[in-house]
Amino acid sequence: MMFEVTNMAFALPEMFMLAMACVILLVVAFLGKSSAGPAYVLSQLTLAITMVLIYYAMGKTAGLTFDGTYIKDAFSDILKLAICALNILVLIYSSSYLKDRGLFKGEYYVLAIFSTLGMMIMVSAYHFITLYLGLELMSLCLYAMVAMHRDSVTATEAAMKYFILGAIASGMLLYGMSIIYGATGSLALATIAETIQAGGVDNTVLSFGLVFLIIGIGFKLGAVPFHMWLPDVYHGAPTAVTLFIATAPKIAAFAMAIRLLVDGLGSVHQDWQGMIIMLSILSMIIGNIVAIAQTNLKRMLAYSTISHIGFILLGILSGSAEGYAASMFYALVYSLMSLGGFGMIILMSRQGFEADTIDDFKGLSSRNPWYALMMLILMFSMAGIPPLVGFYAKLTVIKSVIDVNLISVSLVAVVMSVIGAYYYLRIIKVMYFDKAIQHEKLQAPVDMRVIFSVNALTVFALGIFPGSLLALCTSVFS
Amino acid sequence: MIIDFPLLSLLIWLPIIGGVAVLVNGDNNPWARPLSLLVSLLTLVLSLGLYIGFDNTTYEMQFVEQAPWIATFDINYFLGIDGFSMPLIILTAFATVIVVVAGWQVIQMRPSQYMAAFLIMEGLMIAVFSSLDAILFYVFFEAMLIPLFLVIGIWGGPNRVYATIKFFLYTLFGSVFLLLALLYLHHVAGSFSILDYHDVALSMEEQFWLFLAFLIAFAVKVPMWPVHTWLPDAHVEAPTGGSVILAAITLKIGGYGLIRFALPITPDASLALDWLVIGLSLTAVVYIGFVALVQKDMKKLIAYSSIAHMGFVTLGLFIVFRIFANSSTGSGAVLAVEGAMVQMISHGFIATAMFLCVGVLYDRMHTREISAYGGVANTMPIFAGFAVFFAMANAGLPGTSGFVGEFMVILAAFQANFWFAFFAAITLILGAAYSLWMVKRVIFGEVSNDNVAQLEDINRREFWMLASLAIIILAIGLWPAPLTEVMHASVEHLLTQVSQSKI
Amino acid sequence: MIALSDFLIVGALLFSLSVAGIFINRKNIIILLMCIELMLLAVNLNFIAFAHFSGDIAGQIFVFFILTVAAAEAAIGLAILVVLFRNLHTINVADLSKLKG
Amino acid sequence: MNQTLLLSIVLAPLLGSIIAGLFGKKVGRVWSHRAAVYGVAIAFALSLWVLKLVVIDGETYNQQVYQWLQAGSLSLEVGFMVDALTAMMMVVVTFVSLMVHIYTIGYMHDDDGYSRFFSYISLFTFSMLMLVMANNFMQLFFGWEAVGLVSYLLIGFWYKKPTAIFANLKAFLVNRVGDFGFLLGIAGVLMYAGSLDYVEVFAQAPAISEQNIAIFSGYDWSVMSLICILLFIGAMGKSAQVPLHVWLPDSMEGPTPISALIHAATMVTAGIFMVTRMSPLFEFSETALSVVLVIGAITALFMGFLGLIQNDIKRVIAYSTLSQLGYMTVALGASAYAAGVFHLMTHAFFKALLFLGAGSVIMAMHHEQDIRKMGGLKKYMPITYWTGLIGSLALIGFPGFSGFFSKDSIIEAVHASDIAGSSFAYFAVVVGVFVTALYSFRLFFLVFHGKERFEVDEHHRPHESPAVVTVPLILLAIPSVISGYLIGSMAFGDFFGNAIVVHTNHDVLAEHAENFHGVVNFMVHGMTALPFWLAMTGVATAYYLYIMRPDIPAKLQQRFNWLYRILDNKYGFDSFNQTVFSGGARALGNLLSQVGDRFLIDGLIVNGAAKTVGFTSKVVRHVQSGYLYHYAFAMIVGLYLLLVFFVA
Repeated sequence: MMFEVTNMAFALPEMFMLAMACVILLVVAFLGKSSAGPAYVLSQLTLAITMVLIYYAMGKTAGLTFDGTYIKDAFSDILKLAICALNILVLIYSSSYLKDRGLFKGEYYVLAIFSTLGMMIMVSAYHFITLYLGLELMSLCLYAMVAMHRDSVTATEAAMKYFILGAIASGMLLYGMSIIYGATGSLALATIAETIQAGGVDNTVLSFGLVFLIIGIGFKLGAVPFHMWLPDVYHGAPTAVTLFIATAPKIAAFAMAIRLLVDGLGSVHQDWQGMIIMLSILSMIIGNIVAIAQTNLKRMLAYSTISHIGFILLGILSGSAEGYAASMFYALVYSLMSLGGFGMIILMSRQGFEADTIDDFKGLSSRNPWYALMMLILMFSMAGIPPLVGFYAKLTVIKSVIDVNLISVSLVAVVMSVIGAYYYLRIIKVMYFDKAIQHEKLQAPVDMRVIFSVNALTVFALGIFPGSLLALCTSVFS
Repeated sequence: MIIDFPLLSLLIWLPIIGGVAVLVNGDNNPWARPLSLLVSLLTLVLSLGLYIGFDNTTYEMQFVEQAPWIATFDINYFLGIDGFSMPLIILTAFATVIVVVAGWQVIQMRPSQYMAAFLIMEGLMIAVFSSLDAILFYVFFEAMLIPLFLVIGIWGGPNRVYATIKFFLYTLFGSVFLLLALLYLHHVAGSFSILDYHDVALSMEEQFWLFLAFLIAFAVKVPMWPVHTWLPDAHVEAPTGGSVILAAITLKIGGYGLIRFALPITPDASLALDWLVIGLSLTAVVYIGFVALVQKDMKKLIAYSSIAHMGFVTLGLFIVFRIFANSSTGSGAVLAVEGAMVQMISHGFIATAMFLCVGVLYDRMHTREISAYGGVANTMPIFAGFAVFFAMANAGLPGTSGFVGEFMVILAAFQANFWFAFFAAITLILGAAYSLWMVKRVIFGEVSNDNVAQLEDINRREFWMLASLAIIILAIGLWPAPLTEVMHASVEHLLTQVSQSKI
Repeated sequence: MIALSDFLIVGALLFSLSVAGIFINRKNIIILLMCIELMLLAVNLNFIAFAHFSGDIAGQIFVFFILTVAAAEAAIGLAILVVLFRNLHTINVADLSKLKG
Repeated sequence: MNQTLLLSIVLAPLLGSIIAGLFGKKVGRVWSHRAAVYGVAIAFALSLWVLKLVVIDGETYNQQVYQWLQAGSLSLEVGFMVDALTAMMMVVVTFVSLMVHIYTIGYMHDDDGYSRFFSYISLFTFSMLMLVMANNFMQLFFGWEAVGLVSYLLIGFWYKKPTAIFANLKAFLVNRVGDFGFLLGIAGVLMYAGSLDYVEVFAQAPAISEQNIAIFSGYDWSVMSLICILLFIGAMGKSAQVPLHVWLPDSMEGPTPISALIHAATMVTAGIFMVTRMSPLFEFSETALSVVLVIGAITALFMGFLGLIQNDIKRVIAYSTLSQLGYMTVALGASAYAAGVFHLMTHAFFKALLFLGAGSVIMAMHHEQDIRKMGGLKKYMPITYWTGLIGSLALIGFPGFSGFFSKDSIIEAVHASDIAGSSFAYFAVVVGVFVTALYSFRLFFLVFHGKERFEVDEHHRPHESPAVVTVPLILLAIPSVISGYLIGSMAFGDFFGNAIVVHTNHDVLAEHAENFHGVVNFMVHGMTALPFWLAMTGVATAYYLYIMRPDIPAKLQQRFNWLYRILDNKYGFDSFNQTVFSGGARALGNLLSQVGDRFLIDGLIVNGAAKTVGFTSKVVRHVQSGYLYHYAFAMIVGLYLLLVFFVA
């Protein structure tokens, strides 16, 4: 019998990260209490080096490995880079916050790195098993991270809700996988795709399974009606963790959606288009409308996340390469914006004070014009006002929808974006038009300030020249 | 002619960069005001270059610049102007100078941010008028809201927050439909160039929906009845400069949009729905005229009169179809469209002047209530002279620019239908009524109270500000030909476009 | 001879039971955890059945992974439960209602 | 005759006005009035020259100065057209204006607004000249509104007086109502003639008269009638014809010189001039002519009645002005345009004279205007007395005075006319003669004769006015007498040449031209005619009532109280306008503003939508109940929906 030498090189970044994760784990185990510092440095190092590895492998030969369970292509490379970059920023943002609340522990970083690994696996998974493993690796770490703030009631409650619902979701995902498996007789996405292409697969069974897959995806993304966990978790979790959950995992979830729906079941696109339309419209409506009533900024941003997910789904449901590119662009842009948004909350928070209600931002422009301006940019960008990058994200997804003649859907989208604009404007209003109620100067470590400014300014710069990033996303799907 | 020199880009980016410079200068920097004045003046001078270098004989776009911007969707940085946009650009540059001068002493809170906002807005608005790429146009069209939103919200009156959010959402609501329309047109035309949109063939149904989208978007900006209610609030709460820009420029963008998009892209739908626009315009003239009559707040009154005057713009633009149907000579239609354009320009100056007059009083008495004044002429004779003059211009007195546009449109309207002219001409009475009644109550009469008694007449800065406007208003009124002849070619072209069916 | 459909029906029933259990039970979080396990078992049954009837081994391998993950999941879940009990002194599902709106 | 000449005629007063107005402070009072007076004097001198060129050398002029605007094939220009009519108007306007300028030096001597006033009246002269010299409708409308503006400024000259600023607003708005029709008329002209140039339009007239327009679907109107009536509405506004006359009496709030210049001699006659200018159009529409005739007749008679009971010296003259304007309009309606314009001229002279005389009296009485508090002024101010007498005689049409000729020619013309309403018009104008005589001499006797009804104290007893006042009186008195002797050429001759077009079928003046054998004959014939005796009766009645038996009027007033009330309320026009139009407009405005804008649009739709969203948001957020099982349930619902819609 003959051996096929699997091409380890394709998975080199993940392997490296795995190794480093173990190293960090050991370090933490040995150093115990004082392990936080080293763990922090090590994990940043890990992420950085991983990025380098990914970057050098980029553009090189793409393909399947590990017996067709694992894929390396432009898509995965870019998303992995994004994930690592985001997490580096997230860790920088969160460090001082964690210190202030006694959460600055080695375990945190171990979990962070492991879940990052999970995300990267999800991105590259080309097989139900790998996908499931990546998903669970990520999710389990997240559950734990949410619960890390042991003495906080809300945090633990959030963790519990997240866990239970997450488990149900992955249960349903698995059920769906089993059905698909039954219908096509394979777990490998490539084979599944071929089998369906070849025909002779019972369409009803397929779409039955599809429903469960969609639920799994919808849950991870946070699409209505599988979004219920999202506001509570975002609200309850320590802001640093919220920041973590709100950024990279969304990209991973988006990758999962693309892998399953496009790479795996792309040929039955018209079967799942309807379902996604339903999710997307519901998300845009519920997200935007409920956000208006919120007084807690974290919760408001959670609902705004839901609405953004609705927009991301728009691109996917269009079923065109351009649409996938558009939603990829949207996902990247969104995670950048929410990074800034939650980053701002962390920035404003102090020892024993969570700046997570909207009123905490009153009169910010007089307290600190620069931060106010940056926040202004972020908010207008989320509202989708040009010349900020959020606008092009909306533009591209709506364009893709219109190009497939789903005018009515696009109509809902734009009307909802107008309603959505209101609550972003409210933030700007309290920052700029209201009198300040508290006058402490904002004290934040310099690295954090720099990162925040860079973050916001990137949003602005991308708004002026969105061309390159768009081109990148388009190139992936062409 | 200096085609190859990127004059338009210069006009767009000079004020924006200047504004940023002023902004980073900081508020307690004495150079903030002089610098902004310098920038705005420079822009004005440069904008005159457009007039000098302009070629009246062609409707083709001039001073064209084109460079790829978002290559993936072939969205281009595509600029150019014709007879419609050029006068509006100059108007913008002029209005900004006035705004800077007007805010010179009045604005003590965050002066540099104030100036910067207006300079940046100037750049954006010039860009709106000169963009020939749909997305580029839309980007500037929306971006313009941000500084205005802040200006009203930060430097505005007591009820500013409500006003500014109302203004923002109102206009945003309108413009998202524009976005859909533009994207759909790209779907059909396969390009984002507005000029390509003009030539693309569209079925009646497509045109119908596109036209409605355009109408919503631009009707809110104009504003046309019944989507006008944001304007009075915004005007009343905005600082003088904000009101000036609102009245002088942003309203014009509505009319400009109808000229640039609705008419040439959806001629058949415009023909089919002209009754709607005409009806709304006449409603604006009459209904709003009566509403203006009873306002107790000077700025509100002027705001409403602006709506009524803009009614002539939309009327002039959409009666052309009836005129074509009735008369043999096309000169009536030309009269209508050019009348609309002249009305836009002249209203830009007159509304500016009126708001400045209110500003002058407000700076002294800090109230806009008509009842708080009376007998101002006794203490401020020179100002009173200006006020009466501008009020007369607002009432459309011949010899002032206010007359020209209304005159042309009414003459044309008669050729469309007697009753159009009839209702439009009611503005002669109503306009005079609300303008002069306000003058009577504010300017004339015995000194009504000690605050008025303590008023001091306008200083040199205010004098030249108002005088320059008075001169321009008079000049246009006495000799509009130089203004209209730059548009002839473009108007003729527009009329040929609207007269050919696209189905 | 038991047909594939029978297995599927059993699987479906188990799955529905677990789902029902999750939103009908309002007392005890432990029961929720058990329901989740049940759900996974339903899935496992499906996989095995399919694997068996299609003569493909991958499905059964998947089951092993699922079992393992389920164990890890249970571990995390119980850990969170412990923390929760420490804070709330109850594991009544209805008491988990601070976060809402 | 060349452009420079005409331009300098219009620009000289404008220059004077600018100097006096903008630089009045710098140059001082003396130089501002000099600037103004010289400006008008130049205009007057040159106008005389122009008149000579037109009348003697028979030149005419019609050229554009510059192109105002071009749109498509349509070109609007600013230009001058000078023919006999224009030349005559130019002379009248500049002459009266000059007199008033000089008079003003005395009358306004101690007013703070001295130079402002001169700037205004010079500006008025400029506007009036632009109006009469226009060669197209656009420029006509410009002058038309410009004189309106100046009249607005001058009525409100004493802007502290509440009555004054009420009157000027009223005047401007009522005029705007007229202009509303006028502008529509112009629009109609443009539509059907394709041009606004007089010559081209008049050339088109026959063609236009053929066409019809359906204003209300189904009813076809003659285009020409529509246009002419619309144009005449403009004339009604400016020339204060019923029902748009209401502004003129109030306009007496302004200083007396402008009452003379604007509200008697020149501006108010603009309507007469305009209709005469448009005679080529009006001739094509008998409907329009009848309308003109009837309106004029009503004004002539009923406004005269009101003159009988006024006690304010200026208002009496104002109502007589209204009535005289009615006479002119009647003449127009009867197609006796020449007679109308002839009366316009004579009236300009004697009415200006009367007003200035009144002003002189008012000065003497220290700005007391109530004639009941005057009397016996004859011995204090002889010049004013004699000039006043001349003016009054001219007004009532005493043979040998200018008014006699013009008025008689009108009456005769109406007598001869046979278009609809002419008989009523004839009755009106004849009775009008008696009324005119009555109120004129009532005024005259009450002011100059009888016993002094004011307390004389030694220090300032009434005295004759200074030379700057009396000289203009004398200078105006002269033409008030002699200008009548031009009747031969003006009314019955072809003085106006082709400036006036009359269709032979209603050329009433031509009929008289035949049996017109010189002035003397005309006078002799006039002595025997009814109007003369009516006038004499009027004078006699006045003498009886106010000199011999001053107690009777009071008795009459009690006896016919109801009649007195009606007249005192001026037939209720003012109160009607006040309540219905001004009140109604404000009520409507409030309704639209409160209900329409605030409640419906803003309240229900705009804020309503916002509230709805906010409310929904508050409701929907409760779905996020916080209970795990609800969350799970939501997922199940989602699952169910997906299965139902997309699988089953």
